[in-house]
Amino acid sequence: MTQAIDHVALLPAYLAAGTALLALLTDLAVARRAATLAVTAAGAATVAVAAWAVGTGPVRDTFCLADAPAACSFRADPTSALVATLFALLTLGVLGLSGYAVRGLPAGEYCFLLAASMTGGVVLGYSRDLITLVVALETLTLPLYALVGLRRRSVDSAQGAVTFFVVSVVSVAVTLLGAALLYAATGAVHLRALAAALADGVPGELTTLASAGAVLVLAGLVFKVAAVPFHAWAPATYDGAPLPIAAYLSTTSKLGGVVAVVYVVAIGLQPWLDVVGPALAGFAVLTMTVGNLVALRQRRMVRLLAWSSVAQAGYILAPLGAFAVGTGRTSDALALAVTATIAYAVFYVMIELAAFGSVVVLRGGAVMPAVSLASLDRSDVDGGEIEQYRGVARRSPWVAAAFTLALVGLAGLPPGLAGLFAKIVVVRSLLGGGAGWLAVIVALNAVIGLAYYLPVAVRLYGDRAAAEPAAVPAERVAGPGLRPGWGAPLWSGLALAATTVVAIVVGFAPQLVLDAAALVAG
Amino acid sequence: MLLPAVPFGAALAGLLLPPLRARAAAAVLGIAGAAAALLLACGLLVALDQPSEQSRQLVRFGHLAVDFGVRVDSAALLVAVAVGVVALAVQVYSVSYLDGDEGYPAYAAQVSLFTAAMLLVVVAGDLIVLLVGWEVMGICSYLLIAHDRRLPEAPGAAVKAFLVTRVGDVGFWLGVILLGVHTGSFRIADVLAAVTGGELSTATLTAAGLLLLAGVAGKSAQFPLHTWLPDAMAGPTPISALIHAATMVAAGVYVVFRLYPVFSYGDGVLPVLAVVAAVTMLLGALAATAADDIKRVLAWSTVSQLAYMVGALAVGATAAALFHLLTHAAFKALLFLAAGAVIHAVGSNLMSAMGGLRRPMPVTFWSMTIGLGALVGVPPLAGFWSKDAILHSASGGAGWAAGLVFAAGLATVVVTAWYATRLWLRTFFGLSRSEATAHDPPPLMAWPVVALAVPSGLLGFVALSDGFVDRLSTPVPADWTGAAARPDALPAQPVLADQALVHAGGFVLLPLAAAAVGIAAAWLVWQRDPATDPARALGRLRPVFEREFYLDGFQDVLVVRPVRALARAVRRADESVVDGTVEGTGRGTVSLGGLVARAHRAALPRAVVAVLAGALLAGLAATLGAAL
Amino acid sequence: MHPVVPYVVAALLFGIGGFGVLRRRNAILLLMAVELMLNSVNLVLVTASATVRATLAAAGTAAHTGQVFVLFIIVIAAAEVGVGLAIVLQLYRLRGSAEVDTVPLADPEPDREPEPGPERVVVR
Amino acid sequence: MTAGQVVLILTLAVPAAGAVAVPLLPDRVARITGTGAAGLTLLASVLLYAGRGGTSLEPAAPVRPWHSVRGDWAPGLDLQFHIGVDGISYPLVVLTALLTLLCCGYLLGRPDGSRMLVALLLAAEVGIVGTFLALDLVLFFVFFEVVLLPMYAMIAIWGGPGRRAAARKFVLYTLLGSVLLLVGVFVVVAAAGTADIVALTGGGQLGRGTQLLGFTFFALAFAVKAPLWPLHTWLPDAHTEAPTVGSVILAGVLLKLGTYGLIRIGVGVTPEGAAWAATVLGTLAVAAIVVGALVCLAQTELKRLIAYSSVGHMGFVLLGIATGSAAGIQAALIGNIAHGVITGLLFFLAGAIKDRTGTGELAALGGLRETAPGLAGILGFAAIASLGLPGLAGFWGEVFAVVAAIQRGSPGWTVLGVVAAVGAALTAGYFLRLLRRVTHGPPAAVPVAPAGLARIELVAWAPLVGLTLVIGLLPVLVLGMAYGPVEALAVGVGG
Amino acid sequence: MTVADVLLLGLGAVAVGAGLCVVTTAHLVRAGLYLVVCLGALAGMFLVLTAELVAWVQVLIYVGAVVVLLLFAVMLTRAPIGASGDLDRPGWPGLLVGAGAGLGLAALFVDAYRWTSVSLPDGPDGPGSAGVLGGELFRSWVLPFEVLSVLLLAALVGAIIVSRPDVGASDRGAER
Repeated sequence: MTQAIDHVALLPAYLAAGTALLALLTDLAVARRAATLAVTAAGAATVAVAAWAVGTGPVRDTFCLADAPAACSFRADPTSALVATLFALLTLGVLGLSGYAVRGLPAGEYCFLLAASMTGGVVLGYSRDLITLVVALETLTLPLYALVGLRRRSVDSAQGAVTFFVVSVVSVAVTLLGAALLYAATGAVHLRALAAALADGVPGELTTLASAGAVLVLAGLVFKVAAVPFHAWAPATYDGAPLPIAAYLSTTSKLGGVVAVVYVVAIGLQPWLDVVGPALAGFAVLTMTVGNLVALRQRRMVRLLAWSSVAQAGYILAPLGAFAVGTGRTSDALALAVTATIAYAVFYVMIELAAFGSVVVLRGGAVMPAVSLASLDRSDVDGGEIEQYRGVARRSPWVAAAFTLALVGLAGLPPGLAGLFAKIVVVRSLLGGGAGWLAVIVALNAVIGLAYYLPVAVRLYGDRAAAEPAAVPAERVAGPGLRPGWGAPLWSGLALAATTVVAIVVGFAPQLVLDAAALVAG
Repeated sequence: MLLPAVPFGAALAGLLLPPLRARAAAAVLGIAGAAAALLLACGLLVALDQPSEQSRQLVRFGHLAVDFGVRVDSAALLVAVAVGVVALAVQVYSVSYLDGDEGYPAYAAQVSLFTAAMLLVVVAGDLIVLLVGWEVMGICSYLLIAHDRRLPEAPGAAVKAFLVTRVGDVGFWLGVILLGVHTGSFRIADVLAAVTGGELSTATLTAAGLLLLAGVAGKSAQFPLHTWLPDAMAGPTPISALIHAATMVAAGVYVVFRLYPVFSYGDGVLPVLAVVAAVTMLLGALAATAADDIKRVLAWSTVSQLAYMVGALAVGATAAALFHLLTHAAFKALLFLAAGAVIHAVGSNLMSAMGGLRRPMPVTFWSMTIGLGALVGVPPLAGFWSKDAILHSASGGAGWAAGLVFAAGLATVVVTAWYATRLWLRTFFGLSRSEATAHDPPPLMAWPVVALAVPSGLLGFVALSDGFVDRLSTPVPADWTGAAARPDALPAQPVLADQALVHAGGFVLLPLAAAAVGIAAAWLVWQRDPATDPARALGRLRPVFEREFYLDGFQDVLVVRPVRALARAVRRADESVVDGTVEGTGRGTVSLGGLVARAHRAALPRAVVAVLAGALLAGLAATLGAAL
Repeated sequence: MHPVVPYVVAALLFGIGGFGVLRRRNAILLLMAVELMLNSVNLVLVTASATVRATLAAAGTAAHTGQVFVLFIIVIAAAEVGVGLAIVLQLYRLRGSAEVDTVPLADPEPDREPEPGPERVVVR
Repeated sequence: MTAGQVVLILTLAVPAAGAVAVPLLPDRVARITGTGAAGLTLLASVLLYAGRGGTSLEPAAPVRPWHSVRGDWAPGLDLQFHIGVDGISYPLVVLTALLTLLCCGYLLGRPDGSRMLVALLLAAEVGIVGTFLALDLVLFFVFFEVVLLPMYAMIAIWGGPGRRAAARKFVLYTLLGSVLLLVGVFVVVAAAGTADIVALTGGGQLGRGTQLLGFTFFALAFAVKAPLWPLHTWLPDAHTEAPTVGSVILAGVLLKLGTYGLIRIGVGVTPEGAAWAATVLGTLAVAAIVVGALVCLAQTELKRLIAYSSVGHMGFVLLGIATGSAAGIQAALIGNIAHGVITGLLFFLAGAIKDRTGTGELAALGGLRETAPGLAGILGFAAIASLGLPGLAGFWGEVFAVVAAIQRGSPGWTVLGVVAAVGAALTAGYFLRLLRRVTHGPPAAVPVAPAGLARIELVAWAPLVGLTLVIGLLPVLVLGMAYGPVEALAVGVGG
Repeated sequence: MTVADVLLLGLGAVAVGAGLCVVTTAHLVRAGLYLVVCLGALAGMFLVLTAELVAWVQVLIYVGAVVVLLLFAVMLTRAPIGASGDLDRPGWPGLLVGAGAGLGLAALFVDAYRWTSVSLPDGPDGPGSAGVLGGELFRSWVLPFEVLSVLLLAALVGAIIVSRPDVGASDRGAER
């Protein structure tokens, strides 16, 4: 019988893929960098609206198994809508930030790859079975291999790409092995069917197989979030990649990892959480501590942000780990933990985008003193040393203010209310779930976190030591052929402003995020 | 209620309002305040027949209330009058004594503040208010001692004075709190009722008594805490007269007088009092014999006279003690003011620079003679009556304590006579050793001296009138009922009843003889060689007395230096240990971060190893976990 | 047929693949080792799809899922090898050598001392 | 919305608006608007007293706020915007408003005062007043954290030579404290289900175990904030390096957050915990008094000495709280206000001396009486008030803390009381040593630039001097309104 | 031990041997050839396990395209034809983890399946035939299939712009 495909549910996925193709076509037809950017951005916006619209509608399921209708591989419920909208908005944000970088890169292909990655993300949001999950994750990650290596004249970028590629491939192999073992033990690939199979007991001898499979799947997925044993790739890749791509990596691809982990743990392996729990809790604690400790010693800006995002991943995993390790494993405790994770992820993603946005705008504009004249090509600008950011506030106070707000938000202190409420959500869920010790560890890590966020923020307002060369005047850097064009500063500034405003609004009304995240229990 | 308020208002006005800082205005304000207080006290003394009490609640801490209470009775008023008189005299005297000093306005205000505080202590109805007055007096004495800018050792003396009294005050605080806590209220009437009513255990009473005693010893410069008084002479002389002769030092005696049941009910407190009194009497007198500075001689004599009063209290002769307090206030203030005049004229404190002032300064000479006479106890003068009353009650008292006080008293009479004559002779007789032309002090300074000479002369006769005795009796709280309930605990009680202050008969001769012996001895020694200091007769003992039995040195070594060393040690410990741990944790975390960062400074394969090893370990853990 | 045989073969292949990945210095050989690991996963899946159809009655229609999964994995692996080789060649072009263990993870120079000297902060 | 509620909201809204507006305006105008905002806040806080009858929500409730505003902010986080003022928090709010107004005024008169500093002052004021008014545990935590960064910026940007390290230590230490508070708050909220202080006071819903655990976290957090002895090492550095205005706010009001928190939440929400930890807290408080006094004796720098004196004074306040009796808590309350006023004045003076002579070292100073008589006079007054002279504000807090300790009756507590009294004597010791070094004695070589007192300085200090005297003579002003709530709290702890 | 078992064992042995050679050989090109042998053996095992379509796809894509690609890469990086010594890093970490993983998994499987035997499925036109799989694929797995197309396109575009630095970067000239 022909499968009744619910095309309305698939609309966002279609639109996303359409945007990708459109990007290529416009680049072919119009061949103007700004036009391609604009089209892709419009596409991303439409996807966001569509996903949100579909989300408000009734829950739609397609591609369901014949015999077990509950186990469908594509489910458009409010959670998926939230995730898909987030992916679209983040891609929109990153596109905005690419104003500077795209001048040195092939705009058409750049936009296409970003749109393809967005498609992977959107499909990931809706996927409810292992195969679609893995495929979507791959579609999300593969374009990033190319994008990371896009700064074709710098060795760092090539090295970053290779690191990212090799570690990612190995992790995918581990995930697939885990999925294979689970399939071998339970014969189910759909998450809900898997949960049912696990719930009514796997035949005696296959239990060890299933548990090994579960943990291996988790290990592979947790690689995406850059949890500690699998985090070594993150700093090198972020530093090597062009700035907007580093932003994309630390926000969107991390969100993808979180969503995947949440779906697999919350829906798929729910009956077996006592097996998976200790591993998750261990990952969370290790990630937090190592992330924060190493970040203390970083000299380069993007590497510091990379290590801080590793630490933040620890905070994101903490509620899930606490729930699994904690005592009361009732369903509402699970809802509490999942809501906390998603809420923290949403807060984190926004603040991180604002942080990277500020770095992009600061590095892009002629504010930095040590922008080497040789590489006139704006795309080659990397995160640079933290020392180069000294005294930036005098030249561009608003951007420096946004950056400070973002840093303080990441540290979780009041002016950055979003960060503060994120910390409160995590501690509340930890103590609600009975894992008091984990709450104390999160608390101590927050203190270490501030120890490295604050010096950076203060250096923005530090005064320029006389010895350093004065800032290269803006017009000389632009050079004849490289007119900044109306696109670059306007787009990036707009994107940064939008993200900061959203961060502030959410800061004052955290309940919006909490309501959206609360729907995830489904 | 008004009594302490008036000088307090004057003090505040003088201290704060800048327009009034002009000299004349300040002087007028000071004198007016003192005079008003005196008039009020006299008025009340005359009008009042039975003790009146009013109080208004100030604040309530939990169920312990503190109320601003005033309790006025005859004894209090008498002391108030004395304070008023001396304060007025000092205010007038210092107008001319400090005519060159630009700090005068502040000085005058501080004196009025001091008078207010003293009056507050005298009429206080509540222990906490008493404590307030007590401490404000301490601070005023600190401010006034340090008043003289030119004198280098003045600030040090002021700090020493305040700190030593403050150590005593700690005991006073604790005593007051102990009493307040156990009786449930700070009102003196309630406390006394509770004490006599037997609600407090004797142990608490003894503890409270001893603690209060510490405070009194501090304030009235008794044995362990007396070292500050001689140094306090660094302050201007009128201040020494007011604070360190008449009022503040007497306050301690007055407080014991006021809270007498507490001391008498606590067993073992009175004997301690007696011992302290005896020791201080002798100590003060002997140290005075060797002192060369005229003001230090008077200071040591104050210490020993106070010991007399404390001794009287120890043997239960409260009325005699109070009577001696009044007379002592009068003649000691007189002596100080006169000494001030002499110093003013000669320009130096040391007796070795004086001599032969009899003719150039007749007024000062005669007033000084009356004062010294009263101090020694020459019959017609006030000192004789009060000292005789104390010695009589001491001799009549039961127990070894009274005997000790009597013996010490007699010995001190001899020594007092000796140093008084020595001072008298060295200052006014023999050839003048000072080059300055001595002359009588200006009228403004002379009148107060003369004014004070009158009471030190005639006060003795007042004691003869019978009405005087019952006024001095211990303030019988109106609701003091349960006296009969504890007959055995009231040894001192019967003595109080027939407090005949004046009694003729053989007994009077003994102290007179002792005085005569003292005077004769001093005269003989001086006669042989008028130029040198009779103190040389003491021979080897002289340096010992001069250095005041090295007590000051002991105090410095035993208390001051160890505290300072402890402070340095604690500071070093606090900064290195406590701060060290905090800084240490900070540095530790950063270096740990460095360690972990170095572990990451490797090539790509280490990352892949981490991934695979991590997966392997997780898998193993899970399988082993599931298998178990 | 006894499923344990192909399973053990797959396990050994995975082990060898892992060993190859960690031992080889040249990036391309490393990719070959990764291919080995992916193929071993394919083998597990195919064997599982065979055994699952027989033993677990419940997964009736899902019997072929294993093989569908294998198809997808093969396609993904192919795509990844394509991009992977492009990246390795770029590294080769820029660095002259495709050696994996010369790719640094952290920035080489020593980490900064915690706090540079106090400097005056100027804020209008 | 009764008038009371409007005024209540204004006390928070006006400084917030000021903090936002001031950086945007040109320099001079900005500072004037800032001072205006601070003045308005003071007016609003004073007006709170009117209509005290107020809406007593639940007559039986131990905490009866005079006015209270309640609104939902983030139910997902148990966070309600529930603020209200009552007898315990009212004096502290007025003190904060007054000190901020004086600081803004002080900056107005000075040439180097910058508008950013005024903005930060107003921001800190929002945090502090918010904490005092918060009647919801999570809201208390949020405002508790709002204070952190403005103070850091104040010290780090306008501070003395070693300000960077001092500011960093201050912010990290205090953040550790406030993060422990967060954990404590959610230990209680998770157990009780609600975060509303009015409902939670008295510890009704909480089991003994939760109360003990909760109190341990609260005690640690607040011990860091009101420096209890072992956790105090951030205070001297922060005070020495902070600008004059910063140290006034830091000493005057920031320390009170800790003690107020201990009273309102430590004793209020988890009374059994407070009773259980009373002796430990008492011993540490007395240790703080003695160590504070001893270290001051050996101190060589003026502001550091005043900082350590704060450690000593807060020791008395914490001793009062530790006793848990009504008398003790009232002694703590008046001790708080007195310390705020007197140490605020002391820091103003220390700042003035440092501006004039350029150094804080006691060895270099001397003979201030000759060179700047006015300044020396006020410094003498402040030092005497601070050493606890009866008749001035400092006395009541100290004596009745000792009374409360002795009232507990057990020999241990009596020993604590006695040691505290000895500590008070030591306090007198180091303050007089300070006076002898700074004011008395021959004038030192260091030139004292403007000898006389500037008009602005007089205006800034007069209220503080007046308040010290008035509170000293009429303590009922501060304690009158606190009898009811304190009795309720004490009953909880069985005091 | 049925015929299938014997075949599986034989092909398994070949695959494992070839795998080992791939990993240990010092000759770059020879490693590629061993890989071909290993994948071919695997394809054979798939056939035995009645997964016919998968076997052909394996042969077609892996052996045909992927290995050829790898050999091209070897050629492009001008690797020496003969033996080259420096191909391997210190072996012990690899040995440890590889052996651990391999033996661990093997133990896991042995423990899970012991020596149970399973009858190979023999549906009407072969269980793993193209028809059945195609039906299955296009019934419930259409979405991943479509997403794969995007993935492949992205891989193509990515590979092109990464490997050719001149494409798209020529902005120094006129605004492209």
